[in-house]
Amino acid sequence: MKAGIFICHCGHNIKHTVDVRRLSEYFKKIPGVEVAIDYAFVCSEPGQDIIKESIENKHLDRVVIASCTPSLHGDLFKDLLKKSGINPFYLRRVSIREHCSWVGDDIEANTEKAKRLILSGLYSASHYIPLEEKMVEVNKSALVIGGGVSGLNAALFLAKMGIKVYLVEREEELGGHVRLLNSVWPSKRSGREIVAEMVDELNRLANVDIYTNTTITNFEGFFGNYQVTLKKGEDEKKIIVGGVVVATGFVPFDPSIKPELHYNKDKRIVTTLDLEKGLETLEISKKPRVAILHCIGSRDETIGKSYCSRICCINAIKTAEALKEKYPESYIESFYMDVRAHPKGGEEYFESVQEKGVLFTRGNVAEIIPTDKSIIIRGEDTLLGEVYEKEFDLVVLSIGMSSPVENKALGQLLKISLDKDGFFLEAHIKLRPFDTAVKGIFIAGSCSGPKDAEESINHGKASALKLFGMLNLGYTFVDPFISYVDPKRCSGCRQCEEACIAKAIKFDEKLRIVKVEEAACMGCGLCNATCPSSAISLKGYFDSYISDEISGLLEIA
Amino acid sequence: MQGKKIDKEKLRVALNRFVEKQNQIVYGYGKNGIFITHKIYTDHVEDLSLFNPYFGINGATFFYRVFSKDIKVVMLLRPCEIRAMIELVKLNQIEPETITMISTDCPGTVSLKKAKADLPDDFLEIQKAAEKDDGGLRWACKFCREKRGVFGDAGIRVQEDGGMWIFPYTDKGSDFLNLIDEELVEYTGKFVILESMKTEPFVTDMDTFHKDFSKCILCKNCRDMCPVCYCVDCLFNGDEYLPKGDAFINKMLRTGTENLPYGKEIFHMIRMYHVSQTCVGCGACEEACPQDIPITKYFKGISERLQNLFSYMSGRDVKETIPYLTFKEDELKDTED
Amino acid sequence: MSDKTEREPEIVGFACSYCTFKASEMAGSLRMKYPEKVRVIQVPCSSRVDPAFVIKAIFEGADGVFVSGCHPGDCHFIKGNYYTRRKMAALKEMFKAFSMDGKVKLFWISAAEARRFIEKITNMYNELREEKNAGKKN
Amino acid sequence: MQGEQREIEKRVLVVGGGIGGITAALELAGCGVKVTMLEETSSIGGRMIQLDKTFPTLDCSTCTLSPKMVEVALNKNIELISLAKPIGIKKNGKGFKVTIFKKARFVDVKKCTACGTCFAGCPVVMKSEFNMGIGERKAIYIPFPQAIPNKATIDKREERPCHAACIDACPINTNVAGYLRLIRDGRFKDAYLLIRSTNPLPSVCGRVCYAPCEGVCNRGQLDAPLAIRDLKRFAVDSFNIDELPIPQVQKTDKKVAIIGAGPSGLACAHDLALEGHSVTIFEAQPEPGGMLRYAIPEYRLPKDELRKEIDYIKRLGVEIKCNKEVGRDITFLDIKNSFDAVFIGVGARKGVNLNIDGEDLKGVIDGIRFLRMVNMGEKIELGNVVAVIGGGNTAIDCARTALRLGSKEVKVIYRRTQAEMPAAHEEVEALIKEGIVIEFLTTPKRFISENGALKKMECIRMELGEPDSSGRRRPVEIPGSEFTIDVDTVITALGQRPETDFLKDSINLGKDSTIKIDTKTGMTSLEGVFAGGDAVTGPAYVIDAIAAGKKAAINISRYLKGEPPYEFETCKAPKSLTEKEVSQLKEKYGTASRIYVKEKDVSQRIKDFSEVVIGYDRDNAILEASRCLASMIEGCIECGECKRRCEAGAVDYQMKDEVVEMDFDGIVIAPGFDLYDPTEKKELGYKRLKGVMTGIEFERLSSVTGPTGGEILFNGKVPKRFYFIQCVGSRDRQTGARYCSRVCCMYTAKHASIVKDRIKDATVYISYIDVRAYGKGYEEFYKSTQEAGVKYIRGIPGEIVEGKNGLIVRVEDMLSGELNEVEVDLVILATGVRPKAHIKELAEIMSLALDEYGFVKVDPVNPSKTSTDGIFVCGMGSGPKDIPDTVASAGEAASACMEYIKADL
Repeated sequence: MKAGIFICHCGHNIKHTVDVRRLSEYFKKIPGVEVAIDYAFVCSEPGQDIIKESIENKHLDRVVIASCTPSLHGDLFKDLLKKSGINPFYLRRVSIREHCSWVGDDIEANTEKAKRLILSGLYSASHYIPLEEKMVEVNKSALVIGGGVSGLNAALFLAKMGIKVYLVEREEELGGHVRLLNSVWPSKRSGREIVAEMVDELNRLANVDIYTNTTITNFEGFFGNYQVTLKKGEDEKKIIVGGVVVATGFVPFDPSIKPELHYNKDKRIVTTLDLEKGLETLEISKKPRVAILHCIGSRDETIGKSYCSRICCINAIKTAEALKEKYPESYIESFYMDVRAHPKGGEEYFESVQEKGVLFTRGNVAEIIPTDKSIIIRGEDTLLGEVYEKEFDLVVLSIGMSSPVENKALGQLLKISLDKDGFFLEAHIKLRPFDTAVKGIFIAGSCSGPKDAEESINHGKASALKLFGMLNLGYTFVDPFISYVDPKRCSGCRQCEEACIAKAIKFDEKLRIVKVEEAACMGCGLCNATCPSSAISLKGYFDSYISDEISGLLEIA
Repeated sequence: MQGKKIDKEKLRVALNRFVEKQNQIVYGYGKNGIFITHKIYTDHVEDLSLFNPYFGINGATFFYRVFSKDIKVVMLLRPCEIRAMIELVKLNQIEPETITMISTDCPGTVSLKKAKADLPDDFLEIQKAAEKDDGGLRWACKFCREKRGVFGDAGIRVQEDGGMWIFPYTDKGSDFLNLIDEELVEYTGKFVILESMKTEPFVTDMDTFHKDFSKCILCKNCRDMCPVCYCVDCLFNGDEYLPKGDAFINKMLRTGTENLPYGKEIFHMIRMYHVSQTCVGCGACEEACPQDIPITKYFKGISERLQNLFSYMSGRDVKETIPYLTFKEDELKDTED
Repeated sequence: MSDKTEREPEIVGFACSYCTFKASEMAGSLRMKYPEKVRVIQVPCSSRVDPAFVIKAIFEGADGVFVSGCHPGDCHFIKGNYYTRRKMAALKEMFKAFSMDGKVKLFWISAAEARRFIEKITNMYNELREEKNAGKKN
Repeated sequence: MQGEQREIEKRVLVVGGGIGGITAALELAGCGVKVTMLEETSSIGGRMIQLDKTFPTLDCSTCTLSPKMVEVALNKNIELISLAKPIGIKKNGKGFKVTIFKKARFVDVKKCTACGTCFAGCPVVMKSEFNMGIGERKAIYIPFPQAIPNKATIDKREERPCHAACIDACPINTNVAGYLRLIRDGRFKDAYLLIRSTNPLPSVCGRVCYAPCEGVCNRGQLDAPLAIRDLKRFAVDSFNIDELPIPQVQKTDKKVAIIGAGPSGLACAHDLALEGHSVTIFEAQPEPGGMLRYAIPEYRLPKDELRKEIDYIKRLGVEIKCNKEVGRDITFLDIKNSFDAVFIGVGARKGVNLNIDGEDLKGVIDGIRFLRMVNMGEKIELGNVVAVIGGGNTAIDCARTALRLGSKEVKVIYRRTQAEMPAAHEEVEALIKEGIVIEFLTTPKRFISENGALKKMECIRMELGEPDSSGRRRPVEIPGSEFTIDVDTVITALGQRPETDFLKDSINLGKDSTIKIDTKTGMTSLEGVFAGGDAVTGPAYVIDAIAAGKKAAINISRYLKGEPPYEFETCKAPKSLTEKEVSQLKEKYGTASRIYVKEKDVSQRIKDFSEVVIGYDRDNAILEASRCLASMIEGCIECGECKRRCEAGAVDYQMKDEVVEMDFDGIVIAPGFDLYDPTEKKELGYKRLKGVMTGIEFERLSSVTGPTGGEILFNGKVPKRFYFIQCVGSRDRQTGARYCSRVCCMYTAKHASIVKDRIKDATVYISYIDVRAYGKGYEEFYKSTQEAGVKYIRGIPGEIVEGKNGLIVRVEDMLSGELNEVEVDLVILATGVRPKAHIKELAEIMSLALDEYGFVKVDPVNPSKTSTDGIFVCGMGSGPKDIPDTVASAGEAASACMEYIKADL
């Protein structure tokens, strides 16, 4: 090893409380250290020149820079090493500013601490191996699972961007639930029309293959190269795609789960979705008394659905409006917990329907009693504190969204997780709502939780863009800090495989050892800490690196 | 619980039915001169010792890395050995499909290092001998957590009167029981060994540890003879924890270390952690130790404490996941300091 | 070392790059002070910390070791810190059996919690210092 | 496969650096598009970075967002321009030509290392926008530690009205504007530390400096100059020097000897000690201080004040050896040989002779000697009539001292007129006030004795002739105007010269025994030997001596390190205002007369040697300091402190705002939002009642990155009773916002749960209309907040009034129908979302249609499509959204933009 140590004064910032001169003198005497220099601003251009010259003239093969914290300066020094002709992963940064000169007052103690810190960096660096950022080719094709508005928009976007798209839909027809809607709020256009436009556009594009009535039976591989088996009837087809957008949507809550709602037993009790088929089928008088019940299948712990379905308040308002329009003399009363008219224009919509004469009563319905004449509804008005009992001719259940049961199987196949409600789990609820833990697999629309049409479109396009960005490169760099298996050391116990969060470790049945799917590895190092013989280890954080770093910090030198 | 009442002969017949077939073997104990040791029966079972008063090595140590599916094996071993086998199955070191593991109630053992010759192989007699000569019982056995044959595919249990029963625990176990000419009946009797032993959480301190291990010569026999130390290449063969050669000289120069062998505490502590969830407390390590260090006291004590943390018991059930490989979101709230 | 000088404990910490290490950087840039015998090793995720490192550090002279990661549920690698928690729970139990409670600690410190970082390590330092110097008297 | 990223040769402009803009930019850059991001403030991060935690996971906002911000900084496809905004857009085919206004940062981002030295020294304290005004920042600042770009910014808002001539006039360039600002702001300790950072003897200068700064003070052109020296003294007096910490310095192994413990020697020693050198001072007198100790009378500079200053220098490690006269007790060469460097600051202590008859008479005494004797406490009989000859400060000091020693009649004899007097004019005024007469245009001819003692002095009148070499008109005797006066004692104070005989063999000397030095480096003809002060220049002022000592210290240190000497340039000449400027400033700021410092009454003060100047009280000091023109402005006053401190040389006051034109193929705007200002809702008492605050203010108060470090404190105490009010400025026709702001329900629940988490025994109420917990995990969060014991009350309070022990909230619970009065400590208003103020401006230049509330109008099926083709909007720009929705909409906007620019690829 021929190491060069460069100690930065950072003006006064380090020099003020660390005896940098003493450090450079000290390190000059350490075996393996070819150069030890302290300099005012190592990051400045002259500072960089000193490093470059030292590397070139003294043929350094390790560079230890003791300065500010490593997260500053980005790739500056790495690029410098590259420019100077040595592997950039021979660089070691040691923080003696944020972690030393700024956090202690005593020069003696700080200097000693800095010495230890640099020493441990040096020991650690002595084990460094050259690393390479490996490139893997990426298939410019995508699988979109689900043909609702989310999936359609994802497919449309990707296809327009020149990506080969396979759109797979379980049902016979594309369009998902939006297709069933009479009018889509707030545009008030028919769902069929909106969907038809999208499907037409999709059909015009050459690079889209649409598979309806199709399911996915097998899924293997890693980002850039997923092998997928599609099944339509008895036919199986294998395709290779670079990445996936999952947009499997939701299923409407089935109120017959709650027998007390008498759904499916009494024709006068219908759901909001039933009414989307049109009000013509209703057998009611011109002056009907209608009750609309909110939160059916939402915010209901008794059936394990504690979440809010986000869309049903607006649906309820929309239904009330439609009924009021058709039956101007009707009496409509809506029973709610909270009116969540949060979407843009929702509040105004809510007000306008109230102005049209629809009553909103706070308080959930306790009992529904169908009689020959009418349906009696009992409950408590929590605003007035009164118990009411009212008669109605029609009861509309504003139903929520449930997760499709198929999510579970699909999740296992794709190795993506579900949340407690059976929706797909996003990598980060706030900032990475489309990402999953698996590279190249994105989720969009209601499959990750209830969303309205606008939000689903947003999701479809946004997740498609993310995938496009990754596919468009044509290749992917495998982060060099990924796990690596020493085949001679591996005992094939598969502990790492079991623990691996990214599911990037595969067992080779023949050799009885594991191997790492480099494109999938996230680089956390959990496998390394799990393997008792460190046969699998994380590049950049090898046992030897950390182990000697510990020694450097503690040894009395 | 349904089982079959058996005796040695009935078992022998059944085993012979099994072993007579091509590529089918029985693994158990048998007389080997004046001692009883592990023995393999390839075509006929004659002098099988169902119970073995001697402990030399853990039987699982031989039988790990059994990957061939061509040969069928029936094993009749002590609970600690079957538990080690089960851990090794979890650790993918054994392909269990063709292996039927039968655990037998264990009367306790004496160390082969210092045992008398010609001890009996009958359960109650061994027990009596052990009671008589308490000092003969190994430490590991004295504080054994689980001597009942309740592990594996089937278990052989001993009644108070010395009668024996075999109970199937899995389909494989039932298959073996089918070889025995006896009806399955509901068991109502009372076993000799009734329940597992509760031990106090192990506590020691560093001074005692240093004292006990000061004799260690770092021969690593304890590791080599440990049934659950399964790695093909041990971490301690590298320089990270036990530097050798140049690495050692460097270390010495850097730290002024003078003591040899260097790093034995680190070796034992890290190995203790490594086997903490898989250790079955059999005491094979101590048997292997040329320096008579009370290794088992530490390894068994620590591993039991650490397993209790996750309500885990090594070798209890092949379906249980080793605690370090899984987690619950809502647990160990007080781990954070 | 003479009897009069107070002995200072040496502490080695393993800090996750995504949270605690960031907090330590922030503590630095806010010029918060902490004992210089506390030194931090950066790891990509707390789950990279092999308990063997902790053991090694203790036997090479550290008086205390802490492992610090993101709060449960916040892991950059989604679940890594849950594994850390299990391993550290076991390791702490082991140290407890050796009557070395308090030598190993697990912290959850997010990137914004510079103050918490300082509090945690200073407390640990003070505890160990007390213990170390109390032991000397006996 | 290619090694380089396949670029899409398209450029997109992203306006706004909040979470929406960041997401859009990263997404586009991820597709290989070149993105330019404009952010109006100095750092990206937007509102989200101000948040402490985000609902519903309560994970830390900083932790989740700052990696994204770093990504923006590191992404090679993103060019981040902070402090910039678009000011004009022209359609250019499918693309756009955008005019961008770039505000000057005044800090070179390439050089700045974010070390923070600059803001530690900056004297201008401002409210921190990041902390919603709850905390403070400096005029040069980094808004928060995670800022991107993490570079300092100078908040310079207007040009300084004056030229800060004070700073240029001061030989040591004291940051006068800076410390006056700090005094104005009541930050006296900071003012002291600022003064102290360049002046090692501030207490001395606050008393006896001749204040060249005041002479040039631009305010003087308006009405009267600032009382700079007196204000300095005020700052010095308000701080106890014993509390000044001893900085830790790295010791070098170099030894420096200083000859003379006068102002130049002390200053030099002080600065060298701070560099880590060992310094030994050799002083001939029994006590250190030089002229300060032995020439300046007690009533001007109490010895105690001087001693304190010198004690501090001693505490820095400087050794002062008194009673060691070089040339007498030790040879110069001995010193030269046993030290690595030498500084000579022996001053000019030898009086100049008149060279007239009778000068050696008893009763004729040299002024400097006279003062020294008085200062040493020796008893002197002066008699009743004393004449002091000379017109310098020494003459004045002698005269006033003589008066205080009890002489009945003290006269000053000066050969020119008052205008030519070198003494400080206020000294002359004080002298006259004390009843001392000055005989101008008079000079002694001879002293006449009687019985060997002085009795009379013969004088002659003078008139002024041609100017001499000093520029003053030469006095010429008027023949025949001789006259005599009776005197008991004559004190001659005609000037001094250095005593440098001990050097004459080693070093080249100049005129009047002064030491010759290289004026650029301060070194004498002998290598390693430096000199400065009166010994070089002949008699001058304290501050000049200090300056000389400081300059010498710099080059001595460089010499010891083997570095080439620093060549000092002559100071920048102080500038005056033009007449036009004067009249403009008068109009703008009016005039205000100087507040004079209090002095002791004349009749009292001449009785003893107690200090004449009493000093300012706090209020007058602030009042006087606030006359400073430089303090009239908001923001940076260009005092130069940051520039002086920045070792990287990053500060550049000369930077100018720029306007550039750039071409783009598409535009995404992420303008963000403002929050409703609830002041107009009088019944809620915001800004009127203490304890009523908005949600975002509470956010900063509770944030771990906030001013209290996460401790919830109100008036220094932990509040226990909280009342949150939702829908303030949302769903409210009165305030013009009928819409729901979508975030307030949840952030209130978040605040409530944070309160419950941190203050276990807190009572928390939340008033609401509907709880809109519609997002993923929100309902569960709402539930857990309720379970934590937070009380939800349906109904919005009608009124908040002040109660005995806090605030009283009057609310009708719509569920129970009861009218409640709840007493609480804090009321937090969950204020709703408003369109960003500058959205109008943006809409105008981009021809975007806005909706009735002022959000950007979009089509629900194409949620980012604006009325201008090619411009897309995301986040709160088109209406209220929470963070996940903003991220989704930013992704959608980016993809729509991508489609737009890709269409012709």
